[in-house]
Amino acid sequence: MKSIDEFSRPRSTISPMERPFRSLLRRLVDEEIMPHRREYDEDWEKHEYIEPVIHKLCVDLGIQKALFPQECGGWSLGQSDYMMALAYCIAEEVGRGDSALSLSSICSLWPLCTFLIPPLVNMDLAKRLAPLFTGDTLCIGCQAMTEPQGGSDIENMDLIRGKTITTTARQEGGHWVINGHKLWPTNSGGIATIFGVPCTTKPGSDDPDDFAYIMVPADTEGVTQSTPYAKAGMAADKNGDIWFENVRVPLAYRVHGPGTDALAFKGLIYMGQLGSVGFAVGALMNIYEILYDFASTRTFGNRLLKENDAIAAMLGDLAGAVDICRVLAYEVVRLGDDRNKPWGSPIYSEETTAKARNIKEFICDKAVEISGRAMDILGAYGCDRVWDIEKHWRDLKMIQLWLGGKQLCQMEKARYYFNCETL
Amino acid sequence: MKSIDEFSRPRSTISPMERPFRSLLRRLVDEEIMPHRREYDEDWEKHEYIEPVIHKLCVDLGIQKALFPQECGGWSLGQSDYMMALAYCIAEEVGRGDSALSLSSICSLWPLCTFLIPPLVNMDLAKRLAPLFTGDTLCIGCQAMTEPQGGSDIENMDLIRGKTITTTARQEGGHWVINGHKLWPTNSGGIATIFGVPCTTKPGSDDPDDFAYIMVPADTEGVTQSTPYAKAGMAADKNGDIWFENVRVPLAYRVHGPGTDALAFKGLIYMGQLGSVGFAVGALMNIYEILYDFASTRTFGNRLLKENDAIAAMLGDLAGAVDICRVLAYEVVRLGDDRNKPWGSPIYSEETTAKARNIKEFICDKAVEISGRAMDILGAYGCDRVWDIEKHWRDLKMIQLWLGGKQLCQMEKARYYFNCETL
Amino acid sequence: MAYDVSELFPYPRNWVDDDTRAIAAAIHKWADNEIINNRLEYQKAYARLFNERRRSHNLDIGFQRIIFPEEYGGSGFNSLQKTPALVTILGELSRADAGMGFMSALEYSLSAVAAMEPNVNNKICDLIAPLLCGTELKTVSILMPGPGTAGRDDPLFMGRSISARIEPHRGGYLLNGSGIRPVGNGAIADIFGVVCANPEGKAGIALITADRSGIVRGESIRQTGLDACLNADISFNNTPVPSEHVVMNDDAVRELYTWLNLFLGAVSVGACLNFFEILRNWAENRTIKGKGLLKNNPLCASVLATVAEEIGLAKILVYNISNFLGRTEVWGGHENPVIFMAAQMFGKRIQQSALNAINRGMELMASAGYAKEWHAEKHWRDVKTIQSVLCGVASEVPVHMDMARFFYDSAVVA
Amino acid sequence: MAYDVSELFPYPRNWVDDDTRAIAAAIHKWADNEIINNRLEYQKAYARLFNERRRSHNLDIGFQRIIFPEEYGGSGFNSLQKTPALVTILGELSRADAGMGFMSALEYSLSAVAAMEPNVNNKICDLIAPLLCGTELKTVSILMPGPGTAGRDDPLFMGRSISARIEPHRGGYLLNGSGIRPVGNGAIADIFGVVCANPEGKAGIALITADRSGIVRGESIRQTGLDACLNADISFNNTPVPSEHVVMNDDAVRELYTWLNLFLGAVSVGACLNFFEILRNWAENRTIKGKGLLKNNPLCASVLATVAEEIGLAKILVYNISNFLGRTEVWGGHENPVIFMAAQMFGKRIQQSALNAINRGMELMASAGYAKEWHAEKHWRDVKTIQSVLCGVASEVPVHMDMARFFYDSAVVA
Repeated sequence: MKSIDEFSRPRSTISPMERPFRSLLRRLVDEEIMPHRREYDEDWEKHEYIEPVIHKLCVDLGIQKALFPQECGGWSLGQSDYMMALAYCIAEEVGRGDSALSLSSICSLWPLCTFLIPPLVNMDLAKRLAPLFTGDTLCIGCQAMTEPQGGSDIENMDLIRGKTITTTARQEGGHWVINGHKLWPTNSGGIATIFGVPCTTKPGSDDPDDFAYIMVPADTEGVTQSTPYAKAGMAADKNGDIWFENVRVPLAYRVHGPGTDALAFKGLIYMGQLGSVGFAVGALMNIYEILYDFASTRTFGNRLLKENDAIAAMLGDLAGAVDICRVLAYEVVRLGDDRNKPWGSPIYSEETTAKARNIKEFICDKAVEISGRAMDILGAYGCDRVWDIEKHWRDLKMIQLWLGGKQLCQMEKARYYFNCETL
Repeated sequence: MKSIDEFSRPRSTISPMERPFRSLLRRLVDEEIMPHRREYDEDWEKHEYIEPVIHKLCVDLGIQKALFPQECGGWSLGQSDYMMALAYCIAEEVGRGDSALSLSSICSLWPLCTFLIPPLVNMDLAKRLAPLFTGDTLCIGCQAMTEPQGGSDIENMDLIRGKTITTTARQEGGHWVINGHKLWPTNSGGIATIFGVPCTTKPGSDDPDDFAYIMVPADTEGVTQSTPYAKAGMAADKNGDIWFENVRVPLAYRVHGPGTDALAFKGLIYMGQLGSVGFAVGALMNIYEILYDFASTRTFGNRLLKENDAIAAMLGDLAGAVDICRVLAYEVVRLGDDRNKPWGSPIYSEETTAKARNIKEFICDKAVEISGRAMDILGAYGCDRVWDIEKHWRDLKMIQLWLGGKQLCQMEKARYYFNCETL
Repeated sequence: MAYDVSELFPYPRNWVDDDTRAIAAAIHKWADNEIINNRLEYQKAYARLFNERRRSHNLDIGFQRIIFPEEYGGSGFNSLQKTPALVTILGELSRADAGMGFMSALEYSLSAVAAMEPNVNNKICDLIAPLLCGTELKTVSILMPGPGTAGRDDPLFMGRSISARIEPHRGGYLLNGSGIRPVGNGAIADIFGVVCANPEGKAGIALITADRSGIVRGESIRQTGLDACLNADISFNNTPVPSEHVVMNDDAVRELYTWLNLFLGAVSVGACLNFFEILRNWAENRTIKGKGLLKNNPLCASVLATVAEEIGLAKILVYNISNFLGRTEVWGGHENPVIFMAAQMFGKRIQQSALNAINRGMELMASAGYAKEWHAEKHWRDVKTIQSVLCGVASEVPVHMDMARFFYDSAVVA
Repeated sequence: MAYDVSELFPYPRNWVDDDTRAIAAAIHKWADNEIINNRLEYQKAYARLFNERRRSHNLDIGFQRIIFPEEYGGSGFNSLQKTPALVTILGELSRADAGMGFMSALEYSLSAVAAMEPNVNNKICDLIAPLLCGTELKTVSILMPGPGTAGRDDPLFMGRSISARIEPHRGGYLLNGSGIRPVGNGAIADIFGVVCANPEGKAGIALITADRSGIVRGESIRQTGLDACLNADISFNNTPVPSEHVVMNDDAVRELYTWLNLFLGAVSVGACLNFFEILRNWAENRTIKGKGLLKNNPLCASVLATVAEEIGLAKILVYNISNFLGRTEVWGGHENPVIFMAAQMFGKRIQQSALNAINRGMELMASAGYAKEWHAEKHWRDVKTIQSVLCGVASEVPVHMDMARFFYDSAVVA
C-alpha cells in the first residue's frame, strides 16, 4: 500500500470526469483546509476561516450550480449516471480534511435534490432559483427537517407518514403561508440563503398527499434564524432554530405537489446516507494516513509500532476496516447511480432506502470504533488536537447520530428484510 | 425483501450463464441436500449420503471438468472473465445447504488452479490429467498443504517463503521422488484421487525457486492415507494424514518450474479465500431464511418476534450484516475476475491476496457472530439440530479457523497497508 | 511451569472458606485423575464413563445431596451463605465435564428453591429429598417459560410465554401442556420442575416425579453440546399434582432464574478453566513463523491475554453474584429485586465472556481447535448450548427488558 | 420516580463502611447543589467556577489532604483498607465533574505511593504533605512511560519507553528529558511525579516541585476533554533531585500504575453515573414514533439496558480492584503481582465499559447527545480522554503483554 487511492473502489465504473476533479479537490484540501482545520473549533460562531473555504468549494469550484440543468447555467448533474459517484467523491475528499466543511458545502444542495433529479424535475422552479445558485455569490441551501418534539420522527416516513409534522402550509391566493418551528438543520444558525421546508397542508393527517415540501428564501418576511448552537464538534456546520411566522412564498415554490412531494422527500433520505458515508470514509482515510505516520515513527519496546506483531495486527485491522467501509460506500453510490438502469430502483424506493441505511449505520459504527481505537493507539497524543484524530472522532460520532441515528436504521432494515407490519 | 436473491450483488456484472446455473444448483440443493443434511454429522466416516451428492455436483453437473480447456473436454472456465463469479456462485448455493459439501466439491479443483488459470497454464499437464476429470467417474483432488509442525506457516509465503517445508522432492532420472507427511487437507482421509503437493527441492531454503508444486495420483506406490479425523462439524469434508514415502511421479507432474510454482501456489491462497466467503455467505443466507421463519411464527409477550422493536432491530442487524457480507464477497469475486483487466492484478499479487484475506476475515468473524446470535434468538431451539442453525454455527467457525486463520490475515493486511518489514 | 488454574484468576478469595477450598481441591484432584488426564479413553466410552464418574462424584462422594438439610440426609449447604461454596464446587466439577456440571446445576437450582433457608419448603423437600439424598443417581429437568406460538395468547412471565398450565382438581391440580422444551435433561429426568400458570395466568412452579401419569417424552433431541444431558420435549396430559407440590408465586420463578443464571455461570467458567489449560499447553508447545513459541509472539500473546481477561471477568462476576445472595444482611435474599436483575444481567454477561474466551482461544489452535482429539471443541459446544438455553428466546432481549424495568422504571410491555 | 443513582447499581456494599457512606452522601449533595443543578451557569463561567468548586471540595471540606497521616495534617486515609472509601469519594466527585475527579485521582495516586501503609515514605511525605495538606490548592502531574521515538534506544518499563533520565550528581540526582507528555495537568502542576530511569536503565519515580530549576513547560495542549486539567509537555534540563525524593524500584512504578488504573476507573464510573441521570431523564421525557415515552419502547429500553449493564460492570470492577488492595490479609498488597495485573486488566475494561455506556446512550439522544447544552458530550469527551492517556501507547497491547506474562509465563519481549 502506497497511497490512500489504493483503498478499494470499483475502478471499472469510475466516471471520466472524476479523476481530474478528485485531484483538484485533493489539492484544495491539502493546501487550503489541512493547514487551518485545527482552528475551526474556535471558529464555530464567526466562521472567519470556514466561510472562505466554503465559498471556494461552492462558488469557485462551482459545486453549488452542479445540479441545475445546463440551460439554467448548471452542470445537469442530476441527469448523469455518475451523479452519486461525483457527490460521493466530493464528500469523501473534503471529508478527509474536515467532515463538517464537507457537510456544509454538500448539504447546501440537499433541498435542491427534491426537484432537480429526474424523474422528479420541476423545470419552472429550477429556472426561478437558478440565478441564486449559478452566480458568483455564495448561496447556502438548508434542509429544515427536524422539529422540536419527536426529533427525527419526521424521517420515519413509512411509519409516521408526516403525521407528527407541526409546520403547516396554508394556501392563500397565489401564496403558501407557512408557520412552524424547525431546529438543528445543517446550514442554519444564520447562514442559510434558502430553506427546503417539509410541512403539512393538513395537520395530523398521515395521507402522503397532505405532505408538502416548499422552498423558502431566508430573507422572506417572517423567517427568523437563531444563532448557532455549541456542539461537541463539526464547527464548520452551523445549526440553530428557524421560526416561520406567516411566511408567504409563491405557490410555485412547492417542489411538486400532493404525493410527489413525499416521494421527493423520501429521496432525500438516500442522499443523506450517501453524503454521510462519504464524510465518514474521507475521515477514515485521513485517520489511516495519521496512523501510518505515527506507527512508522513511534516505538514500543524500542521497535516501531508497526513492526510489533500485536500492534501491527491492530493497525492491519483498522486499515482493512477502512477498505471495507469504502467498498460498502461505493455500494451506496451504485444503488443511486443505477437508479435509471433496468436492474436499479429509484432513490426513494424501499430497497434503496433500507440498503443505504444499513451501510450508513455499519460505516458509522465502524468509524466511531476505528477513530476511538486510533486515539488509544496514540495514547496521550490521541486526545491532542495537534494529531487531528480526535477531531475526526468527535465528528464521526455526530455523523452516526444524525438522520435518525442507529435505531431508525435498524427499524428500516427490519421492515425491509422481515416484512414487519407494526414497527 | 421477498427472497434471498434480493441480497445485494453487482447486477451489472453478472455472467449470462450464471442465472440458469444458479437455479439449477438451487433446485439440487433444495431437493437433494436439504432433506438429508441433518444426517451428515453421523455420516462423517462412511459418506453414504454424502458421496452420491458430491458425484451429482462434480460429475453429473460437470463441475470437476470446468477448469480444463475445451480441447481437453472441459469448459475452459479458467479463461473466462466470469470464472470467479461462477466459482463463487457454486460455493454460495451449495454452501447454503451444507458448507462442507460445497467445500469438498470445490476444493477438488483447488490443486488444478495452479496450472489451468491463465497466464499460468501447463497444457501438457492439462492433457495428461484431463481424462481423470472429464470422464463419468468421480475424481477428487486434494491440495495437501499443511504439515505437522508450524501448522499453516506454509501459507505465510511472504515471510517463510517455503523455508519450513519438510516435504521434499528429489529429481531422479525421469521422476520426482517425494517424501513427506501432510495432514488436514480437505478431501484427504481416504477419498482423494490425486494430490497437489507443495514441497521443496532444497530443504531449509527460502529461495522461491526451490519451491515445487507437484501433482501426485493417490494410487501411486508409497502414498498412504489415514482414516478421517473426528471434528466438531463439516462432516462432508474428510481430513486425515497423508504420507509420501519415496513416491515417484513423472517430471511432467510438476505444475510449472522454479519460481513459477511459488507464484501459482500463492494464487491458491486467493482461491481459498474466494471459496471461503462463498461457503460462509451461503450459510448466512440460509440462516436468514430460518430466522425469518422462526421470527414470523414465534412470539415474545404474545407478539411475533419480528413485531417487537428490540427483537426486530436485532433481526434487522443480522439481515443487514448478511447483505454487507455478500457485497464484500462479490468484491473478492471482482478482485479475481478483474485479473486480466487493465486496472486488475493477478490473483497471486500482494494486493489481491491482502484484500481478499481482509474480507475473508471480516466475513468469517461476522458469520461466527451472526450464527451464534441466531442460536440465542432461537433459545433452547437454537442448539437443536432440527433447526439447522447450529450446524452452520459449527461449520462457520471452522471456515474462520482454516487457511491460517485470523492472525495470518491480520499479518498480511498489516504488511500490505503499513509496509511492515519484519512481520 | 506448574500453576494452579483454580487460583490463577483473581476473585475475592475471602468469600470462600477453607473447608470449601479443601473440598474444591479434592474435586480438582478427582477431576484430573478420573477424567482430564484420560480424556481420550473418557471420550471413547463417553456414555458409560460419564455415568460412572457422575455416580462417583454425586453418590460415592455425595454431592447430589449436598444442598439438603441434615434432617433430610443432606449435607446442609442450604443457607445462602453457602452460595460461594456451591459455585466453587460446580466450577471444579465442570472443569472436568460441563455436562456433569450442567446436571448438577439444574439439580442444585431446583433443590435451592425447595430447601434454601429461610424459605425451606418441607412439603417439596419431602418429595424430592428422598430421591436426591438417596443411593441412586437422579436427574432433574427444568421447564422454564420461553417462546410462544403465533396466534396463541399465553400467560406470560415478564414477557416470556408459559406453556404449562395447572387447573384445580379435587383439592390438587391437573398439569397440562404439550411439547414443552426443557432447559435440558428432558429425556432422562427423574424429577421435573415446571414453571406453569394457573387459570388466572399467575406463574408458579410445579414439582413432579417422572413416574406421574400423563407424562409423555418426545424423541430425544440432537444438540450442539452437552451430549450426555439428553433432552426431549415434554407433554403433560392431566398429570395430577398435589397442591403442596406447587409453589404459586412469581418470586419463586424469579428465584429459579437467579439460581440457574448463577449455577450455569459457574459451569461455563469451570469449562473455561479447562479450556485455558488446554490453550496454555498448546501455546507452550507450538512454534509460529518457523521460530519461537506461540506464547512468546506478541500477537498470539495478545489473543491469549484476551482469553484470560474474558475468563477472569466471568469468574469475578460469578463470585459477585454469589456474594449478593450470600450477604443476606446486606441484600436480604431473593425478595430484593436487585438480586434477580443482577443475576440475569451478569449471568448473560458471564456466558458471553465464557464463549468469547473459547472463540478467541480457538483462533490460535487452528484445526486443533475443532478436532475432537483436543477437547477444546467440546467446551465450546457445551458453553454455547448453555448460553442458548439460558436465553430462552430472543437472545438477550428478555433480560434487557427486565433490566429496563429495574433501572429506568420502564413500563415496556414484554 | 426518585432514585439514588449512587446505590442503584449493585456492588458489594459491605466493602464500604457507614462513615464513608455518610461522606459520599455529603459530596453527592454538594455536587447537586454546587454543580449539577446549575450546569448552564457552571458551563458559562467554567474556568472560574471550576476553581471555586474545586477549592471548596479540596480545601474548605478538605479532601486534598485526605490520604496523608494525621501527623502530616492529613485525614489518615493511608491504610489500604481505606481503598474502597477512596474510590467511593472519587466517584461522587467525578459525578459532578470528571475534570475535578481526574485532578484528585492524580493527586491521590501520587500521595498513595508516598503515604500508604505499610510503606510510608517519610522523606517524600515531608516534601509533598506540606503542600497538599496546606491551605492552597495544589495540582499534581504524573509523567508515565509511553511511546518511544524511532531510532532511539530507550530504557523500558515492561516495554514502555522511559523518556526521563536521572544520573547521580553530588549525592543527589540530575533529571533530564525533553518534551515529555504527562498524563495530565502538565501546564498547571505544582508537583510532578516522574517515572524515570537511571543510567543502568532501572525504573523509578522522582518527585519534584514545580519550582525546581531547569523545568520548562511547552505550550498548553488543546485536548478532547478534561478542559480544566490543562496539559503541556515537560522538559527537564539538569533539574536537581535530592536522592531521598527518588524511589528507585519497579514495584513503585507498578504501584503507581495500579493506583492510576483504580482511581481513574472510579472517575470514569462517576462520570457515567451522571450521564445515566441525564439519559434517564431524557428517556422519561421524550416520546418516540409520535407515541409513548422513549423508555417504554422495547428497542430504546434495550439500548438503555445496555448502558446500565456497562455502567454496572464498570462499577463492580472498580470495587473488586479496591477489594484486592484493601484485603491485605488475603493479597498482601502491591508486592503481589496479581494486584498490578488485575488493576491493569480490569482497569482498561472499566474505561472500555464506561465509554461504551456513553456511546450507546448517546445513540438515543440524537443531537442532544452532542449539544453542549445537555452535558452528555462533556462526559463522553472526558472519559475518552482518560481512556487514551491511560493506554499510554498502542491501545491495550502493553497491558495484554503484561497479562500474557502473568497468565502464560510468556517471555514476550515488549
